[in-house]
Amino acid sequence: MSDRVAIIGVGFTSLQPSTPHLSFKELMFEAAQKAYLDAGIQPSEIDSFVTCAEDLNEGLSIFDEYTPDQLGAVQKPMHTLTQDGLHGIADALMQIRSGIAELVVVEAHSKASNIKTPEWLVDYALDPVYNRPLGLNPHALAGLEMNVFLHETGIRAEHCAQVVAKNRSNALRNPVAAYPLALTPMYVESSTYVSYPLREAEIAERVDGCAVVVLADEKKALKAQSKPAWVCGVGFANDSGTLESRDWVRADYARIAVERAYRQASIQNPREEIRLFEVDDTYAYKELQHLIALGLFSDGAELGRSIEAGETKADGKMPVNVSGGALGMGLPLEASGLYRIVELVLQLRGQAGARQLPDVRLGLAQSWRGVPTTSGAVVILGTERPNEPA
Amino acid sequence: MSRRKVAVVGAGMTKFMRRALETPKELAWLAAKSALDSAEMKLDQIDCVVLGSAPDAFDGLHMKGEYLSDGCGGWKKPYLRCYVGGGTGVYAVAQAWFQVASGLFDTALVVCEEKMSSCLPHPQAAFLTIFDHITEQPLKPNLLWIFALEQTRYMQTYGIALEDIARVSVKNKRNALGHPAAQLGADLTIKEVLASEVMAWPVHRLMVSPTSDGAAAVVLAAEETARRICDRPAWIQGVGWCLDTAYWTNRDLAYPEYVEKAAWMAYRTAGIREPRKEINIAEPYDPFAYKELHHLEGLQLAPKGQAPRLLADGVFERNGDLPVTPSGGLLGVGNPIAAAGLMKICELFWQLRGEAGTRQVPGKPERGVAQAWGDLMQVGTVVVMGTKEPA
Amino acid sequence: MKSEPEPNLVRGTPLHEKPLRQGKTFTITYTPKLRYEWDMGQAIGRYLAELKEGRLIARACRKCERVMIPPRMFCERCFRPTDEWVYLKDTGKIFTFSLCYVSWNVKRLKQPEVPAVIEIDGASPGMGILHVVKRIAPKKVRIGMAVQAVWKPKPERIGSVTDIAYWEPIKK
Amino acid sequence: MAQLPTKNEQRSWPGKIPLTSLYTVGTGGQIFFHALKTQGKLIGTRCNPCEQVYLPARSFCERCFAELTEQVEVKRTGRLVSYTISYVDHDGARLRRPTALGLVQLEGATTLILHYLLSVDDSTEVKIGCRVETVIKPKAKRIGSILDIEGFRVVS
Repeated sequence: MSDRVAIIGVGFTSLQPSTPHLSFKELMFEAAQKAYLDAGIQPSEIDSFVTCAEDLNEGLSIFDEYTPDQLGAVQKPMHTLTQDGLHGIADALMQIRSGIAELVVVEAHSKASNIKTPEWLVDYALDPVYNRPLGLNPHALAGLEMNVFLHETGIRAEHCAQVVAKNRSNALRNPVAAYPLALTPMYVESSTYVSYPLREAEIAERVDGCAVVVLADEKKALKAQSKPAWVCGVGFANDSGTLESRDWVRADYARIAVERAYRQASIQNPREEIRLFEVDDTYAYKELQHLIALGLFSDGAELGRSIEAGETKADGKMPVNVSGGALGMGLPLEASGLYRIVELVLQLRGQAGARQLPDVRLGLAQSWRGVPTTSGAVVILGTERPNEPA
Repeated sequence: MSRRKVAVVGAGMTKFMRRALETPKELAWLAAKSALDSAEMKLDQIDCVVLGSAPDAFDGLHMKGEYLSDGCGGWKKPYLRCYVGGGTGVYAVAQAWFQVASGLFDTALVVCEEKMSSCLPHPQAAFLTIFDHITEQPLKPNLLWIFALEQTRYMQTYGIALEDIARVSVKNKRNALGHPAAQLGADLTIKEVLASEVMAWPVHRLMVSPTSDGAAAVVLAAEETARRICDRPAWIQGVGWCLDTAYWTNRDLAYPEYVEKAAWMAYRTAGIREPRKEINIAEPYDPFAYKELHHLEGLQLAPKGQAPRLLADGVFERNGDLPVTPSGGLLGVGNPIAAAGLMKICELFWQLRGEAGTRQVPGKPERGVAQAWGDLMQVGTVVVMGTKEPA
Repeated sequence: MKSEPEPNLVRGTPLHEKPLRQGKTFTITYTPKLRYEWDMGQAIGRYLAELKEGRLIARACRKCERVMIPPRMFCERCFRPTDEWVYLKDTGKIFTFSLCYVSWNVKRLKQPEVPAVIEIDGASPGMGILHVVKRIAPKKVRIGMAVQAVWKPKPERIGSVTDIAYWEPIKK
Repeated sequence: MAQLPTKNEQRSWPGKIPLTSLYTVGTGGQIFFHALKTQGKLIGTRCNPCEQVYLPARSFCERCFAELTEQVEVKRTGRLVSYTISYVDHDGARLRRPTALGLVQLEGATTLILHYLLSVDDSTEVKIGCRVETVIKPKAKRIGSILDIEGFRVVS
């Protein structure tokens, strides 16, 4: 039984627009082998496994059937969450703190390239009575949200374009990223509208990949071969599942999730205390909406000034998405959050190569599950064993 | 803070129906509201919400957990949807148990919902897509195949007669006659069960649970809260779950090892050494008649191959030595997949509190076990509940 | 505390087919367009390629000494890569079977299909695949019966499990 | 170790989810669509403690879980909360004529409603905050669907 929980190993494949040489099982096997090697453990030592997956992203019903073999989880406790990998981290933490497990593995992957009708699939997630009959391309929901977000906060389209330029440029220094590109905001502003005011270049492209994360209780973490990344805070929340009554300006799911995470991590002033932020940027404006929801900026005006001053760039005062984010790395569906965790762990360990930031002691990862959802999670990791358990 | 004791303090469910007027959200709300009412609690006293629901293909919604969130009470709350196929209904309680036991949350609302009637041409058709997409789906299998293949193996290995399996249908459908939510309660004879048409030999129609729409819900609370708000909490004494290989055609199907492992995980926590002596009431998963027997053996409540004999001897009747499926089970009450599993937890709650009305088993049961099963005959999920606080 | 739910407290509105047909109940019918092209990967890619050639192939793990079919690039027991490809015979034994009178979309069949798990000769004991048995009176099918693959003619084979048309009993 | 497939080998397996879905509109939906179809009215339900009027009518309040029985007729006019102009279809192809969509708060409702913005082809023709009016199809064409509403028209 342990109150403190740490990440002691990560394994991941590079992110690719397609991975035709590997089945999803083979992709998972690769990431799992790397994670167990990194953690210095055998799968027989693992008490419990969590996969984050959605049936119809896989094209298989009851997908959890196909999860145990390639992770070494046969005849072990294993379950699926139909949520982002960060929800999986929260789940693992709760298992360990309840005393039911000491070593838990969280897996999430994407074979997005195998989905031949991705927009039709998202369409199938819309309310069948009130929304789906309109026959709208689901990106239109992002267009609607972006428009009212810009209108209410005073954030401008140029700021969104700067997010794209920043994140894709950051990805140049991340070897796993699928969409690195040195580009200027001009490039984004000349891209075509998908759903006004949302432009094509502001939408993260789906990619394939798999990430596996090993979490351990305090006793095991202190004996681990790598420097543990302590879980200092977790939070997850939903707003309404109904479009008609959810909040369209504020990302309330992120605000509720982060409040819990900050409380657990005893963080009073996140901007000063947290060194790097890996924030959902499925659409460029989402990064900005999320930064406000995370309490890092009081309003759009302050955020706008900060962007103009370059503060969220890799060499700025508060780097956001040094990994390249979803715009630069690509969007590996449920694995999105775990790739952000991977980035935090590498940065905390000082293993982030060309994009290593100096003096990283605390980092935050945040996820959102895409349209039409209002589901998100937050995880805060640190190098120091927390005084108060998360 | 470390592990805390957790109890079920409220339970509720909808009718189980062939086709419901209500939307999936409304079904979830009806059950959740009923569970909250039974605990005399309001939604704002709930710290987190756990949804259990089986394939999205039934309700006809991609990411159906996200769609269902407001129906489950997840509005601006921590909300998760957990999933282990047919094992989900019982697993969801294990999920909520560790969420509360961890100290992160004081109360949890667990909701399981399924609206299978949304699926055309027939809900069973959705099951084609549970098979391996490349090595099995081209053969156009259906769900009956795997059940029948497993039942054949079970019968052959232990020399079990079909009459002994039909007896499960008779018992459970009769037990369901007293259940206000039941879809298929009936007073039948073994002969009538065997006279129903063969679906997939050795499986006859009356040995198969129906497809259903419905929802069930329970409220969990940490020890201090449970003692404060509830006069007779049903304590969760142990939880267990286990997932076997997906390569089901490589496995011995006669005995569910994954159920045994899940059961021992739960029994260890509950401090149970001799399950047959220490458990008063069982709600094993019975989507098909033979599965109840199979699972009783996996749960260590009958020796391998001996469950049929104990059933014939009357041990598992409502007034028997070990009442099994007094609710009426999936065969009698209905089978809206995840909701059916959670219905078994609801039944234990009512039975342990002496509130099961005409279904009440005699002798004031002190401890019960509920179990569900799923995937490609692969998942065992187990919850042990009792009137005594766990040590 | 309320006691066990009264019948009227267990809510829900069963809907019968008649009001549905009469249009008193509003409904929406929708057919999703959900298409996939699943990557076969190394193990299943080779498996299907060999089926096209009329051969069954398995993977072996040197550590647990199992020969596994369907093949996989990892051993789920040892959690290590499997080591080599092994050709198997196209004969085997019925491990379990059913006589199924219902199609996948729940249409009644006059003649039952005989789905079976077939333990393949040359693979480790208990290693079977799902397939169908034909050319035998359903009542005569037994566990342990020796069967042989009946392949589709070569030009009709596409690299699929259905390149084996069915399995039939081996005549003695 | 593994042999990579040769160039001519098939590497992917095509398939689909071969289903159709039949949805009921539910007890809340029955109220809304019945009024819309037979009377051309927009009916919501009120939750007094939460100060919410849900449109379309719902059977329960998502905030407090109360059963909602008080029906409220909502006005056809309202305010445009947001809009978008969608240029692509579900297959990613450019639409010949873009679709304008509006998120509208009708007077008397606290929730929003999503529908088409009629006669809008260009973002310059419309502003957030402008007044809109709900256009409902003639009775003969109404079937009890969200498409019984034609959309919203900007009121100048």
